[in-house]
Amino acid sequence: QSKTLTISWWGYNGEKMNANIITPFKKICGCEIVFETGNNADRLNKLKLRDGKGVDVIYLTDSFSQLGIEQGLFQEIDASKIPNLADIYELGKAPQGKYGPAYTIGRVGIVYDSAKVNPPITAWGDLWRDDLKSSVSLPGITTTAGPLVVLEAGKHGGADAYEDTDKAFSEIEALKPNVVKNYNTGSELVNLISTGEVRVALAQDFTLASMQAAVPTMTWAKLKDGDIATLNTVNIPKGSENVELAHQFINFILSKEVQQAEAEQGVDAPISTKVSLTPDQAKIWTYGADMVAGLTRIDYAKMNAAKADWIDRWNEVFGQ
Amino acid sequence: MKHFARWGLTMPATIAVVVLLIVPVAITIAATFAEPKGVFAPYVTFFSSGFRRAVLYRTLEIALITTAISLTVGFITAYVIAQMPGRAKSIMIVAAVFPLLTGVVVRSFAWLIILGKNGILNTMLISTGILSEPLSMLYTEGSVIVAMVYLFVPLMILTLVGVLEGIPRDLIDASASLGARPLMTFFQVILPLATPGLIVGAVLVFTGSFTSYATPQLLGGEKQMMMGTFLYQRAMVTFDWVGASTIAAIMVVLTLSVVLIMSRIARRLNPMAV
Amino acid sequence: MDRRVHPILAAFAACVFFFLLAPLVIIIGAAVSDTTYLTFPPQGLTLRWFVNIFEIEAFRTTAITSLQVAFLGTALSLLIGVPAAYAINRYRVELPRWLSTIFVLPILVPEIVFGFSLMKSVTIGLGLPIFISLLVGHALLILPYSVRVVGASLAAFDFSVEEAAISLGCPPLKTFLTVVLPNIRAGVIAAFILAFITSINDVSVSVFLTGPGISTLPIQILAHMEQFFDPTIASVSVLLMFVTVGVMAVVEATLGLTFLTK
Amino acid sequence: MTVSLTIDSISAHYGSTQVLKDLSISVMAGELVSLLGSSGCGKTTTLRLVAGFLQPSSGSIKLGERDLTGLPAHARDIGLVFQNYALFPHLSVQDNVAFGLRQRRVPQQERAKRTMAMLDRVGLSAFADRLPSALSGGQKQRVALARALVIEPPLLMFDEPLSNLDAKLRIDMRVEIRQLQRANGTTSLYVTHDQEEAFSISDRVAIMNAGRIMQLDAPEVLYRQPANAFVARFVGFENLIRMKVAERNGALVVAETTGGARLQLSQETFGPIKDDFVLACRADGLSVSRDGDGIAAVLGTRTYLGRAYQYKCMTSAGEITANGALSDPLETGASAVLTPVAEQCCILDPED
Amino acid sequence: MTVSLTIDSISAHYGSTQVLKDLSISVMAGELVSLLGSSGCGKTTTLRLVAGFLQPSSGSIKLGERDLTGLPAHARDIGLVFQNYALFPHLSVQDNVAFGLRQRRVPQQERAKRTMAMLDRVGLSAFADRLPSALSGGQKQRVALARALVIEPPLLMFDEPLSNLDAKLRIDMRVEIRQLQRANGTTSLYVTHDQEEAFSISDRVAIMNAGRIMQLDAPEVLYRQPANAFVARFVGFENLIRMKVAERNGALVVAETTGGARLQLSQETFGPIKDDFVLACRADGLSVSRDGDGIAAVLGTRTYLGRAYQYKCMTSAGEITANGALSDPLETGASAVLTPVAEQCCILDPED
Ligand SMILES: Nc1ncnc2c1ncn2[C@@H]1O[C@H](COP(=O)(O)OP(=O)(O)OP(=O)(O)O)[C@@H](O)[C@H]1O
Ligand SMILES: Nc1ncnc2c1ncn2[C@@H]1O[C@H](COP(=O)(O)OP(=O)(O)OP(=O)(O)O)[C@@H](O)[C@H]1O
Ligand SMILES: NCCCCNCCCN
Ligand SMILES: [Mg+2]
Ligand SMILES: [Mg+2]
Repeated sequence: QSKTLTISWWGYNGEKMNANIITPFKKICGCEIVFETGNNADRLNKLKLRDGKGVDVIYLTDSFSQLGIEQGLFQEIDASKIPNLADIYELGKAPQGKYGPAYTIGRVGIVYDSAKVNPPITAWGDLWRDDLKSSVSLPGITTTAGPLVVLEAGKHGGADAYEDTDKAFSEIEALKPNVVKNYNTGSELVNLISTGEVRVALAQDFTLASMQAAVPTMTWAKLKDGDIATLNTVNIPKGSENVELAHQFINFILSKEVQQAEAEQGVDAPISTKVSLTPDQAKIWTYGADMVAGLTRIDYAKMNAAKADWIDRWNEVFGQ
Repeated sequence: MKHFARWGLTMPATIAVVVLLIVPVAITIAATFAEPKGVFAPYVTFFSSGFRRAVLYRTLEIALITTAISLTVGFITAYVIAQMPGRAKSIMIVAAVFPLLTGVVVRSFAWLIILGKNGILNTMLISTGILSEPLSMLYTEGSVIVAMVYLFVPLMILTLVGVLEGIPRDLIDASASLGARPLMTFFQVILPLATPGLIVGAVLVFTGSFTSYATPQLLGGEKQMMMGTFLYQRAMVTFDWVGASTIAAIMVVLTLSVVLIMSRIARRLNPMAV
Repeated sequence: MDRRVHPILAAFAACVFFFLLAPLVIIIGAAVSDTTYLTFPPQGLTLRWFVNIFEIEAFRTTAITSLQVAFLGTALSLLIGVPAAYAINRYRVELPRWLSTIFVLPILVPEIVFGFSLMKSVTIGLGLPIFISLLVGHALLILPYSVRVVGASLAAFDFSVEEAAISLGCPPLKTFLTVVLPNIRAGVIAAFILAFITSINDVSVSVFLTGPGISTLPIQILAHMEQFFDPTIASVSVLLMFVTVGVMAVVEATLGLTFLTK
Repeated sequence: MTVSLTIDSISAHYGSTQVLKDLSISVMAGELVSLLGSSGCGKTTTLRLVAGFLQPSSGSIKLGERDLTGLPAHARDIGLVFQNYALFPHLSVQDNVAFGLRQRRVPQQERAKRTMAMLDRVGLSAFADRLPSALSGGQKQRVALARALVIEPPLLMFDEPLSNLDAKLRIDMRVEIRQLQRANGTTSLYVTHDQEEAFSISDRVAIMNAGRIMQLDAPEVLYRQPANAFVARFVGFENLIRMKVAERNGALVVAETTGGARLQLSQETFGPIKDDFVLACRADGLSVSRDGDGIAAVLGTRTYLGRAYQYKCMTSAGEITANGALSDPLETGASAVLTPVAEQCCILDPED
Repeated sequence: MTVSLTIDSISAHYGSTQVLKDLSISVMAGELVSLLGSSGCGKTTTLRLVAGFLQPSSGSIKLGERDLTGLPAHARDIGLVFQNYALFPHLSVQDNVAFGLRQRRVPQQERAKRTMAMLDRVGLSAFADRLPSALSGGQKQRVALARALVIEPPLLMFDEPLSNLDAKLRIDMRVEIRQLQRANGTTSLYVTHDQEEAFSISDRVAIMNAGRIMQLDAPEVLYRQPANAFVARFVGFENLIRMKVAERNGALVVAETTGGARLQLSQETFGPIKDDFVLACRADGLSVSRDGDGIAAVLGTRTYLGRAYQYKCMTSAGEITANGALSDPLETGASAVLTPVAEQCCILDPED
């Protein structure tokens, strides 16, 4: 009886995942592969209800994988079983302690319609500009990028959002007139952009292509204070019954071959330093040592601790 | 034998609800009374927040308005459909079902196109000179209600057509022959006789709109936050199931009360209504 | 009740239908737009978003699961719900009033909490297989339609007709099937449609009841939308409408459309 | 406010089947006219047309000077007792009866008074708070009656309003209806299948057949001198005997049945007799005696009627039904002689 | 398969109101018994108990040797004609009638044959394919009748099955019912409010009042010798005159009303007469003459009955209803004398 590896992930782009990862990996491991699909929250909640059982590998964005770690749902990784770790950017190797590595990298920044926003946006603080009244969409506080707004608001007010939360939220209050509506999903953002409801958004880079398809003048702002890094991680839940296989799988997806294929086909930005892309292939990704070096890193442990309070305050600011 | 019929027929469904719903949900909600800070601590916390109370009132308000509008609009439409000859009637019923087949995301996109700043309605109003500036129709309580009514009117229609068809023609004739003008016949005969359907529709719409979260989030935004969204945040984002269960318990008590009040009103209109 | 309708009412109903159907034009337009995002009016015409549904394997498998769950779940809920609705109306005097109230609970408890509790107590607690708990969860979620919508039709049913059948030697179950059911057909069909659609659209409860290897179409659609913002979602809606029209055409050809009403 | 009702050559259809054909009836102000006719002949349909629930395909209906055609049902101010009662199931007996008064904005107090008074008349005061579903058939029917009577409209129509009542109650109700109708001068159209009821309650009776009026006359006239064989049969002339005059002897006429039996009839009692005629006799109109002049018969089954015995009699003119006295029962198989009794017989023209 | 029906002291309640009180009826095998009683007295309730739609609170019901109590309704094999018809709205006339045969798995061909034959009997062959909603009241009633008759069960129950039919059809149907019932030896319980119908169709008649049986006897017995005042009134003794014997003269008795009017009665025709008694007379039982021996009266309103005139008469013993001959009409206000006719009168014990 062959083993079955159960993978929990989002579930989009199944065809490419099959071709690039699943089929070749099955050949290597001689095992069956089964998926559990859904968004971060759904899958992590279910994993918690199952007390960390039922899944061998779980894909999450970094804020949720941090949550999983805090809930004690994952086991530590045996780095020795993942030789390909050596080839990935430093920030992805052990982003949340001894738990799972990142397998792709992205960034949060500002996009704007260069045809309508003048002068161009060049810093986080530009979001507060008077000429952007009723032009902006922020990510909802419950999304990956939402809490980053709080951090940037703190910075804009000259404070640390963790230390002086009041300051950060008074800055958000000040930002409110510029906000048309906050979005909760990528598709919602794209709709807001394509219908002209908003011209400026704080967004993750993977939405850029779609926004540009709708409004070709959408531009990724070159922020002098830098974009923020987001990582998607892979972890092994503590109840995994195929720990060996899980390590083997993680090692496989970090391999140059997989990373190269995924990047070329527009699935995920590479975290492997071995991948090389043409400028055209690279333009939609967070790619290259320079760009990676310029990214700000988030302490998700700290952020998750503050999040419940932030959500309440955020609700009160935007809900009145 | 008779007793078996009475209770036996309801038994499978009753057991299903008790075992699969009441007990599991009671267990979940029971956790809210086991907080270290005190038996009712989570509830005290909830109600001491002005913002939370505001969300609760808003939710109640939106659900009640949605129910009232859906009830009226759905009833009148169902009434007209019920008078149609058989074929036209069926086609209209099927047409009414279509809105239910659309996913929440595309549906909200459609309303974005209609109600948006650059939307069809604004464009029309401006080009006809009625407006000089686009109106902000989206992200208001109104847009949430419109979108929910859109979803619940078909449900009302579907529930009511059958009930209205079941009203014997003779009773309407009898009413007319006693001098009741159509409007009076409507209020004194058709309406009471339709209450079994109306109450079902009202309950479905009220509970549906009271617990909804995707539609208010997409068309109302955070300004129109409702209890469902609130609950969703607690449960799915912060993993605070106690907080979420507290909200759920409050919602259940409230909706149940409203449902019971509705049933009471229905029985006053028609003592035969269950 | 074939009668002339007051013109004001007719005009009102026409407006309601405009209100209900106009947004569909936008959705249909968006579904055939040759763009990678939703837009209206459509820019260019394409059917590739429809083709997409059939080409992506995850859509196919989850659609099958969704259809199975919706059909079986609706059948299950009618199977236990209709007898309850019948008893509540038939023995109106003898049965307590609260009995009908407990059958609204499944839609009254917020879905997430329902799904969460069900997963905790039933799927995990009782160790039910995923498909079974998904099915059971859906059947329960849509039970209110089976009980209450069918019940509304039964409220107008003249039970002396049932006694007539019984006095002619027809056993109770057969009486129900051959005499009661045909006369409450409109209610049962309405309940079926509402239940089926609720099941096939459900996300919140399914989120908890799906698991490794088993997912439903709405969840798969949301997954797709994590990464793609293209009109596939619109074409799924349109496809569902076409399927409905197709089903109606079959009903018309076999039973006649008037079958749907009284 | 006493007005006449004029139904002028109306036709009516359900879908494509014609139910009424050029039907005309006029009811004078304050008059009560009964419609009597076999099941399915169109009585209910006629009332529905007048009430406005159905539109005639041609013809007109007038109440006094007012043309009802085109007037909506609720504006016609016509009381109607429905054949199937059509009680409002959601309203108590009292509220059912008060319904029409409420529409007329009769003040609450007077409404309650009139409602209770009417319930009293129909013997249902004790049932005021019941729902119709908890009533017996006859009780329901009386509620339907009370509901129409209490509004005291200028035109009342009754569709077999007493069919589910026992004999005594039927007579009581009949008297109540007639009293109210007279007192208020209410023009009334009354459908019944009970001939005695029709004859005792009506000023005039219309005999209907297959959507047409066969005869519209005062009860006595109908009863004694039906205009045709249909009406004759309907009013109880069970035996229609085809005859030919064989001899004339001044006022006396000797006529022969097709079977050859001879009868002597006087034109003084029967009126003028043509050569070819039909002798119509009720069962009571042929006395059954052991011997004498008349049509020879052999007696068949005997039925006890309460006030008499009824015999099926085999004669040369076919089967004849005749009644014999209680005091002198005859046995099946016995021979007897049937002699016409003038008051219970009449002379008709033959129809072909 | 001819069986008897024994209803043994059953009581029945709707909620907390008692409707039947210790009611017993036994119907012999092949017998037809009618229930006659005022509106709301519990006739339909009795049938519903026998049919099994209602459970008695006490007492038992037996069909032959079989105890019906506890047997589910569908297994009782009893045909019932519902007072409100209860036709299947979704089935054609034909399918309504064939329904019971289908339950009995009668093969398609025979089913169609029997159904059409029965429709023929009730005169509805032409309506076989109609839905009930497109029928007149009387047509519906005949479908209900046909539906129960066609299954030829051992026990048939009829709840006012002919109430909506015209006189002629009513008699035709009555004859059909009786023929079928006799031919099949069907034990039958028949509810009607039409006394003539009850008397002519039944082997025995039960008079019911307020949930009790007042008398159960053959029609002739009931008609001539009612057991008590209630039954007397019910079977048409409209006048109950309280009397005391003043003189006895062998078989002859002179009795006096409370008002002092005197009458001579023979015990040979009236049977034994006690000192205190009630003279019960039908309207036909008091002959109205201009003069002679009897109770002096002043005539009130006159009603035409068809076969006679009916007078309300003012006498010293109260208001009395009496019939007078058509040949000699008397005017309102005239004085007259009322003389009892033995066959239409009877002697009752007084009740207090
Ligand atoms: N469902 C019920 N609930 C309460 N009381 C009822 C119910 N049905 C009938 N009754 C009462 O029981 C009594 C007997 O009713 P039943 O129907 O047996 O009368 P019935 O003799 O058939 O009268 P009718 O000749 O008017 O049809 C009536 O007084 C009636 O009001
Ligand atoms: N809705 C209908 N559709 C078609 N035909 C109908 C409809 N209603 C009645 N009819 C037919 O019209 C004719 C007249 O019906 P109507 O009800 O007027 O009869 P009626 O004289 O009242 O008879 P009854 O004494 O039996 O009540 C009947 O033959 C009946 O079958
Ligand atoms: N809401 C978070 C969705 C995460 C989707 N994954 C993004 C991967 C980028 N290639
Ligand atoms: Mg009729
Ligand atoms: Mg009855």
